[in-house]
Amino acid sequence: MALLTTSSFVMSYHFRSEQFEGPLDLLLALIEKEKLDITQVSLAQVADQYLEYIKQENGASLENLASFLSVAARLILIKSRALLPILTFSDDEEESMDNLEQHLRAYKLFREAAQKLGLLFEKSKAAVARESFLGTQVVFYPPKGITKETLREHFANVLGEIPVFEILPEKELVAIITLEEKITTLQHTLRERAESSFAEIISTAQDRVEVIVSFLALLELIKQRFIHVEQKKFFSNILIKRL
Amino acid sequence: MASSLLSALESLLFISGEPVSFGRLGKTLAVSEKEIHEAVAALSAKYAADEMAGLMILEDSKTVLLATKPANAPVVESLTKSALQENMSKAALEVLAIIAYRAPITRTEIDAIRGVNCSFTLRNLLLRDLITREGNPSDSRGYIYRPTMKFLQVLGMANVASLPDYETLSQDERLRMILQEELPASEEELKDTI
Amino acid sequence: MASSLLSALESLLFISGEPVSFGRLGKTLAVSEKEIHEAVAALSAKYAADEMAGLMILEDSKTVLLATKPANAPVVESLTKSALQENMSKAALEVLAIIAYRAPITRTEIDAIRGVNCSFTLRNLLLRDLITREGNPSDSRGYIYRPTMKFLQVLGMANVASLPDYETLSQDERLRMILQEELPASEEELKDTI
Repeated sequence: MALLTTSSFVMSYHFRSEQFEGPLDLLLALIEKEKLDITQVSLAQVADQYLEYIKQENGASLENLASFLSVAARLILIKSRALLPILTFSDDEEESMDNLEQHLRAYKLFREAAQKLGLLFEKSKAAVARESFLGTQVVFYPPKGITKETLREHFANVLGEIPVFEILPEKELVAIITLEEKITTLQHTLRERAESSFAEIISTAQDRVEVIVSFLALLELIKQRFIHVEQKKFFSNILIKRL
Repeated sequence: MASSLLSALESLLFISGEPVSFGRLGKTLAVSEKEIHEAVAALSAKYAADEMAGLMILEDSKTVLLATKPANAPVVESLTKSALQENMSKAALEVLAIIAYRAPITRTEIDAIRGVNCSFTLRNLLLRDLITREGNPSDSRGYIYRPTMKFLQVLGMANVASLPDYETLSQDERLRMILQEELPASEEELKDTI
Repeated sequence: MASSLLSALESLLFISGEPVSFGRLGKTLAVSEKEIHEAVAALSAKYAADEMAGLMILEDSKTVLLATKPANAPVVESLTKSALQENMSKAALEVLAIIAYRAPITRTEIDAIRGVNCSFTLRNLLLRDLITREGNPSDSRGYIYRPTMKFLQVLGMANVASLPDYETLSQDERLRMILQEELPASEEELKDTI
């Protein structure tokens, strides 16, 4: 049974070239494209397409990669539950699956509200205000007790508040690297526990995101300690047995 | 209501030009904030009922602004040779919608609803004066966001309650659940999923 | 007379801070000067007859101006005083400090440095005579801002270079970063004007 079908589904060029505002935007677009309602079943149904999109976009070009991966992990849970009813999930995991569905519904409300707002911006006419205190005489009124030092302090404060934009991508990168490191460690211990070879997957993976997404899929299941995975070769069906 | 109070209120709103708080109006006119709210509502109704009036009142929870009626925007813009037009990206519209319907709201909550980090979009909207931020009383490092009068002005709207489906969206219970959840983008959760 | 003409006239007079000529009003509203004279007379009579109105029309042979009714002068003055003479907010002091350390500076740059729109604050500083603005030679729609000489004198300085740590602070790396982010070309031009 294939958890991640990489070749069975090819998305249209149009879909790939579209810019998504984040994982929820992408997920909604997929569900709407299939004319589905927001349910666990439809989420399981579009999970592959979602993962495929992340791979095709080659990760690095996606802003908010960590957010995309976090939703990917939830989708993998949902998909594995749909495929393997024998699996049992912890309360936390059940909650995180239900939450994704709820979250998507809530996000949809605002995405629709944003579309209506966009139309309003296009067609509405403005209410114009006056410049404040027009016609008022200018009167010299310096702040009481102000000194050069006051200005220096306030200017230094302003400098301190300037956002350092590089922090954002860095933070995300750290998250991804942490993810990779953990996967490598887990890979090592799992190799002893499970019989399948993860080294093979890593060696044939096209990029880092593919490695991460593939492993997330396998690890989610292994984490249950109910299953054991085997894979004859990369891109072949993943064989899953109950332990 | 004394007609002199309405007259004085109109004078104050006219001269101020920028949004004035109900508190400051009350203090200046030596009446209670409740009376100011009533007077503002009366003036607003007077403008709305009078087809010859060219003015309208915009208000949020704290402040009031006098502005021209949207129907007159074309002549006003031709006189001032400037137009309040805004080109809005999809991201900007989403963040703006979330803030307009759910204000006051924190950045963490906005990020949570959209499932992505919104800091760039927020900065852009702040610079365009469509949203405003203030310190968050319950988190000294964070801000809370609200729509501005400029937002209402661009839409020619008296208040946010005139937005489509305002009642439903501003009250929606599902959001409370989402907002109680962890951020999908947070590092913590990513680690948990491994 | 069409009520829409009176409404449009009120809107136009409202946003003009200075007297507008009958000719310009007629042109903007696409009606004859005679009709404008009649409309102004009608609006003036409407204000006079309405005790709730706080506005009045001042006119000479060529121009018209909208103003507040004299009866409300005391409250208008009290609002103006409290708005302009109250203690300066943190935001106002920050904008003042930015202008002092970075003069001459455009509004776009001030906004970018603070990350929020500063138009109301700038207006307040102008009215308090702490800053001046002049047309921007490289952008006809914008202004450039400097501290007033009076203000520098209060601080006991002849020019901004005497501010503490002027060299280091005014050239801080973070400023260059944030200004490049928003305005790739303008910084060079600005330096040229110093």
